[in-house]
Amino acid sequence: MSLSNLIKNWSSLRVKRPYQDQYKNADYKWGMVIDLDSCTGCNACTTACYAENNLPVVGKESFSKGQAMHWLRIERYWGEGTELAKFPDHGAQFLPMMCQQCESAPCEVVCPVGATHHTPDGLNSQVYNRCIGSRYCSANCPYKVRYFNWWQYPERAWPNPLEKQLNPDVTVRSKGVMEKCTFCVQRLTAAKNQARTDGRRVADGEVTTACAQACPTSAITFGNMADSQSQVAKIWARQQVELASDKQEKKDEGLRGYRIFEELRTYPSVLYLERVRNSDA
Amino acid sequence: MIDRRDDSDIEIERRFVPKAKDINEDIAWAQINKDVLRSMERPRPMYWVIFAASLALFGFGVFCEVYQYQTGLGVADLNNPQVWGLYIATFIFWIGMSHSGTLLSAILHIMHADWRKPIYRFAEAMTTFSLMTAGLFVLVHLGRVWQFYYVVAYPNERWTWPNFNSPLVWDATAIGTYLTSSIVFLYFGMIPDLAICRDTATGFRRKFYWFLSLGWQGTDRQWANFRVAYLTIACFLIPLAVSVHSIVATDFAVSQQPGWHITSFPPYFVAGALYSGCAAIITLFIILRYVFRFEEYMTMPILDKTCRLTFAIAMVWTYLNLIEYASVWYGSDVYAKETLIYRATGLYAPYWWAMNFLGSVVPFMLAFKSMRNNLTIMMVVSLLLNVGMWLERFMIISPTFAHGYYPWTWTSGWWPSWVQWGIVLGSFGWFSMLFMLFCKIFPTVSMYEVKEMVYHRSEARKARNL
Amino acid sequence: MSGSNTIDRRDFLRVLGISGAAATLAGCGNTAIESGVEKVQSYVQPEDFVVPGVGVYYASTCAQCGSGCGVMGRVREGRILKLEGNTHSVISGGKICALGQAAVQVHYNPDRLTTPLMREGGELKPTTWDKAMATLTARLGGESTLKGAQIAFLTGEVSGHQKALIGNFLDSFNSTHHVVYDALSTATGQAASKAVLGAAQPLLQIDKATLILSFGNDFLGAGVSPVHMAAQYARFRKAPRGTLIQIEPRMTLTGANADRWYALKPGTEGVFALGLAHALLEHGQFAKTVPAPIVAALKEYDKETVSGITGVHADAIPHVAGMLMEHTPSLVLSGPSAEGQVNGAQNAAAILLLNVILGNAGKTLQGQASHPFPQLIASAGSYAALTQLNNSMASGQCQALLIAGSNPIFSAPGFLPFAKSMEKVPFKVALVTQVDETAAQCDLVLPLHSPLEAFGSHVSSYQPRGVEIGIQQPLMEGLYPDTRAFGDIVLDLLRQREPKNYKAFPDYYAYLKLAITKARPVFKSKLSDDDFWEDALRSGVLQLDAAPTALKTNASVVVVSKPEKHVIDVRYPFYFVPSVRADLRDGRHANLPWLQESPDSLTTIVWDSWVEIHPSTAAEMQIREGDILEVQSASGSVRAKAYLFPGLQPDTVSMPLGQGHTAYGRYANGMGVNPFKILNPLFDAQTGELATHATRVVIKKTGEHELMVKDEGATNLQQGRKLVATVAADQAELAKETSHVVE
Amino acid sequence: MSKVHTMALFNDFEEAGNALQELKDSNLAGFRMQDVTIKSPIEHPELSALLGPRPVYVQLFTLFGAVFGAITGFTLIASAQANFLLQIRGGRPVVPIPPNMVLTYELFILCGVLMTALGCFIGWKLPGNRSPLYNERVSEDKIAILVKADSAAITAINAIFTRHRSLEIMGEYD
Repeated sequence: MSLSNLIKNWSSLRVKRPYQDQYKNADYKWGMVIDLDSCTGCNACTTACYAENNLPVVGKESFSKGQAMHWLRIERYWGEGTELAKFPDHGAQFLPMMCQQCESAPCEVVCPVGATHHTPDGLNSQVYNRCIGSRYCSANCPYKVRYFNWWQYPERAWPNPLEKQLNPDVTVRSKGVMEKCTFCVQRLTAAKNQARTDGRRVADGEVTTACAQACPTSAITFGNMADSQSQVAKIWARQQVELASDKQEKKDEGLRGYRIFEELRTYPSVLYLERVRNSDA
Repeated sequence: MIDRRDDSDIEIERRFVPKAKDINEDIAWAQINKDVLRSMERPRPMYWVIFAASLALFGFGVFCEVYQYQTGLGVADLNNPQVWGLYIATFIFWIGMSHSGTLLSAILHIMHADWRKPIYRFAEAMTTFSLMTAGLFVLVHLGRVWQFYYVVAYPNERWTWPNFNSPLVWDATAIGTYLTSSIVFLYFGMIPDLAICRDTATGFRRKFYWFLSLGWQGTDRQWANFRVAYLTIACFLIPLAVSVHSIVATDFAVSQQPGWHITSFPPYFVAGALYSGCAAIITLFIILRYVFRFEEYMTMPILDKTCRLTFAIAMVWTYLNLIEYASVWYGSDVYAKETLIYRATGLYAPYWWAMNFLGSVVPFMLAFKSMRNNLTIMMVVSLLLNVGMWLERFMIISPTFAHGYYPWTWTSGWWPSWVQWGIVLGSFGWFSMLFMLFCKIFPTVSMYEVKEMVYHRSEARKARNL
Repeated sequence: MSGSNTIDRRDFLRVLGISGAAATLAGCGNTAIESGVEKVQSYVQPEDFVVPGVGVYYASTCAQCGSGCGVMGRVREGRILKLEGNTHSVISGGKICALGQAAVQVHYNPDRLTTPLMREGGELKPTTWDKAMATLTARLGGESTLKGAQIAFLTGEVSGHQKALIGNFLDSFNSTHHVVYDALSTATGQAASKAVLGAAQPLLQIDKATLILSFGNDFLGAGVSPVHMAAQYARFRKAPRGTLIQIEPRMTLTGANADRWYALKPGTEGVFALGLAHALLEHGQFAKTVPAPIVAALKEYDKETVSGITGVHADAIPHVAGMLMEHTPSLVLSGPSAEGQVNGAQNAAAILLLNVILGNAGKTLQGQASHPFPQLIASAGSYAALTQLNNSMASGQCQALLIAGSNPIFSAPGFLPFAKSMEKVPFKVALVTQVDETAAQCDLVLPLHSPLEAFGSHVSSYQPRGVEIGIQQPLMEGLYPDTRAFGDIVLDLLRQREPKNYKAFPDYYAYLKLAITKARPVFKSKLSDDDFWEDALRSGVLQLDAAPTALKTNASVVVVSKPEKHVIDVRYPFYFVPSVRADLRDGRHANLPWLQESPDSLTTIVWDSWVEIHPSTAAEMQIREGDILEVQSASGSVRAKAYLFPGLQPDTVSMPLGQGHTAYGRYANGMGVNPFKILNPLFDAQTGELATHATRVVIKKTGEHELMVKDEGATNLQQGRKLVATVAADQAELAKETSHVVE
Repeated sequence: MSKVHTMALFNDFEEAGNALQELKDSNLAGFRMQDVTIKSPIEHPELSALLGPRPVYVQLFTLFGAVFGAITGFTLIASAQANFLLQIRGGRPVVPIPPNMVLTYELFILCGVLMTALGCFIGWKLPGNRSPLYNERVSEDKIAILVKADSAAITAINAIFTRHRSLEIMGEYD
């Protein structure tokens, strides 16, 4: 009976997340690292994302109205401040931006129907068939990485036989639902199921996201942060970035790791490594 | 005390009522019934013309919605980050509109301010209908309207519930409660008048009113229970009304966006709501006074009081508006400050300045008696005030989307499509349609309370004369 | 029918093919099923390796560009769903670029040609293969009397056994006219490289360099083998982190990743390079590296003169020279913007001379390993070849023209009357997967298998390590019954020309298999022929370890003329720099929706063409973004929206190539304009190659304005947010970081 | 002895008041003050005061409704949250206090209002408090006094009414 459940587990129901070592005993906590010094802005990852996740091509008109559906977009900035220099002497600044899978996600709180919520393995999931399209999540997302199906794309985005390319592991979203980067959850699920049947945990490098797999410079690293030996876990540790902290006290100098909008206390699961430039050049 | 005056001439032309004259204590009660019931008689052609117009407007709105439903929200030219556009802005506008009616009526009722009596009926009707209009926008803005019931907490085998953390769910609950209570309040206040209608009506209408008046005969027992119940509901309604718009404010205040994440939003919203509501009351007051020849009941002194009240509220709103700017300006939230500056200087600057002018400067017209006495000016002013209030809502929504945290998604230009405008206009059609129907089916002036009013006043006068 | 293995494979593909229809219901919103277009069928005894719901990977080779990356195709229920990099391939290193990803859209393109077309009464009409082949054999079959120059085969960059087959086919006419045209040809650079470094296509050891000085070489974007280069670049950026200096008139993707980017006037790269050479040679240790006359001639290249000509600040020359001296080994590269000039070869030579001076040859520059099958290596395309073809057509000499993988009517410059000359050819055949502008002018258009449906082999002209032959195998059953493999068609003709040599090969598969297995000894494989073949298919590559060869540098070929300023033609005040997008290239990929919608890396514009103009210039001319400009050269004019682009030499305007198709399917048609058409007839003095970057233009405002369709929002700056943080190299402890680059 | 009704119409409250006063003082046999009902177009507390105490119980309903609404509101919401499968959202506790307070508050008011209305209806003895005699002029401006008494007393009562200038006397005569 629900009431007894409420009373029995009251204390556990009152826990706030994220907290220190939240995933210490968990099997999985998916995380990512993006090295902005390696990223060349070549768009391989974005195209891979289109291919893997059945992203619709919206066409010129819709794109011009700002209705693009790229879960993963590469932003190009010409400077940190508000003034444009005459020449970009140190090149452009590329930023692959996708859902940051926040541990304390602003979108999750406001969804009226709980279509977006946090999974035990630390993903910010989006349940398409629960979504009613209030777009409150997008309104409250500081990164603006949630994309809404403004049109009935299944009817217009894949003229025959393009639909044959669609990935059967990923649903094609109908009009009126919100969608976003899922860390290629279909791949994760498959790998987890495989591992479960073998009675083990998913090994590091066994599964990765489409973007990370494609990236010609391997700027993107993906993996299981609950496994301290995994590539991502090592990098996070090396960069001394604490998942559950909103102010990173770093012991060492010269570390490049940072999270975007840390001060908003969204606790993103994506770690960016600062872009490096030779100032003498 | 009741002198039989020959009132054969009232049917033909309006009696002259001097401007300053308040309601006449010696007016025959039968006369009150006659005058009010007359407003419910067979409408004049002009009524049908206006009704047809609003019906057409509503029809167009429905067409736009159907088109949007079929094609997807893309036709509204919404985008990322401009995800809400006019829909939510107009939603807040209507919610705000709904506030004065019931809230003022309740407050004044508790305070025994008898000048409320001739005007509260239509004000409460206004509340109810603007709530029903606001409700439409909640549905209209959904991507999948056909799944709207997911927001309702109903038991199901999957153990899925709405997300009670979401201000939208609070909204749904609050608005539901408010609508129900408002309707109960409106209906209760009407029962004695419905009895009057029953007693005068014939045929089908008689049956109709007979049913609605719940066997009211004005017995002492009925009056006693009625008084207590009505007062209690009034007491409930005051905090409720306040909570409703505070909750609408939390839709924004609870979210994290710059320009929304502001502590003073709830009172700010409530003030804005009362403000637009009062303005709307003035508008309808003037219209009804003219159309139904209610000069004797909706007297200038009452309008005067309403105007002064509106002015006071306008100043409260202005104050809250300014401290919102101030707190952002002196606060350490650089993003919020950025957004504020953007509002004043960016793409939306004209609307923003217009909003501030209409909201804070125009109401000073209400400060002058000469202005307050001029119905035409008051009509224009009240309409302007509501334009300003609509702009306020628009200025809350769009600029924050256009200039939020994330520079990459700053929009350089965004304008709603005709579909959005169509649905917004449609909502006005829908509202006036409902209101016009109400005026013909129910008494827009509370007859029994006007009687109470004149009775008590004449008693008081007698007491003075002794 | 063919050998036993084939039957297996074909059977297996057929099985998949049937299921292909059934499987489409899984993903695509069920429309096709509901509408009854496709039937759901159950597997009838599926092959044991075809598990419904499980994706299987098959190795193949990417044919999107000439790099020959090994790829893995994910096949599920008989449909190829996605391509990934093939870890066996040293070229791709298990990675893949946007172009490669989009290969599936070549395959599934809704505008693909599904039946042969024949010209009847002036227009192309669908016809049957029998009719088509009958016509073809009538003209080019056994009875054909065409000789030598009367027949020509025009292709894009083609390699492997397809190339060999084309050669054999032309041999049967005693013709040598295999015309390879590449609109983005690097022939000039290769010539210079051959002269100075002794190798047309030397190996670039980017990861070994500590400093890269690139004159407009876009090795990360539209260069040769970008995926491989990107992997090298990643290692180059790891500790000890190398420094990249880019000098070019218009910022390329590589330039966007440079530590330091210099804008200079187009065509003056050579001058700048010689300026550097001069600065270096003032230091004794380099004195011996170049002949005395050159050293003497360089005297005039003092920094002021150079600065005056190139428009780069005078201090830049000693600074860069200093960097070059500090960091060894370094690597100096020349690129299209330097080579596509009237003095292109000279520029390139001057740039490469720096490598000689700095002694990079043998360190960061090496010769490619000698290839056992040189005839399979892709031959470099050139513009000269196209002009020759054009002349022979115009003179009426050319009687039959076959075209595959090339679209000159779109990509040839406007002043070259290619279309008109083509009309003079009585018999023109195009072999295409989708009709393009050139095919639309042909008399016979044959629908080809997509690269994902056909067998083939690829040998890139750039072999990063040892020797790699990429094997291309079908990843699924042909989508359309009426399409055929390129190889099969050519083979059919050859069988008619030389029955005795070719009757042994029922189809291209058999031909390829035999060809590969015959090469087994070279790869020192102990396997049986069949196993060797299956193994090649499984891994997708044939590899041979071979050491890089030494380079024989020769500085004396560098011509050092007197430095002189450009003469400015007042009527055409702006330099015109056509930019090459890594995804659209010369426009052959403009029919792929993913690439059309993937924002251009530097401008984030989609689905369109644009004119890049420097903000300062735009301010002078009062041009705002979205203003429609007319860009007019002596040879023509195009209109496009203005885009304010800071990565540009202020006297320069730039337009991207690849857009402006008129007959290339729904996704390409009407998108943007084609800047190829306004290039001036200017040629490199030494090689006679088209000087693509030498055109000068005038900008006219039309007064019209349109919204720019781009991903970028109202600002292109970070506005004080910490989005992309940048740290100085000496502040970052890269050495302590765990490198995770695929080796 | 059978009880019958009689009802008199009065012009204003004074006359009606006097009539009532007299009825009260005249302790007629077969007539009780409880059986008197006033029907008036507006409420007139002083007049009804003459009828003696007639308590109203609406507030009790209100109280019950409010309390019920608050308690069930919170319990239902909290237990629903506790059993929702997709629990964790934005790192907030599964059962967060502030949102639940808001919702509890709304339900507290809703139930309060509805119960008040219900209470009032019960107070009116709905459905079917059909009083035998009614005059439509009551809803206009007249005050009516309805009396139920032994038929013997009726004449006396009517006499009182007429003495106080009642406009009209209606009654059921057997």
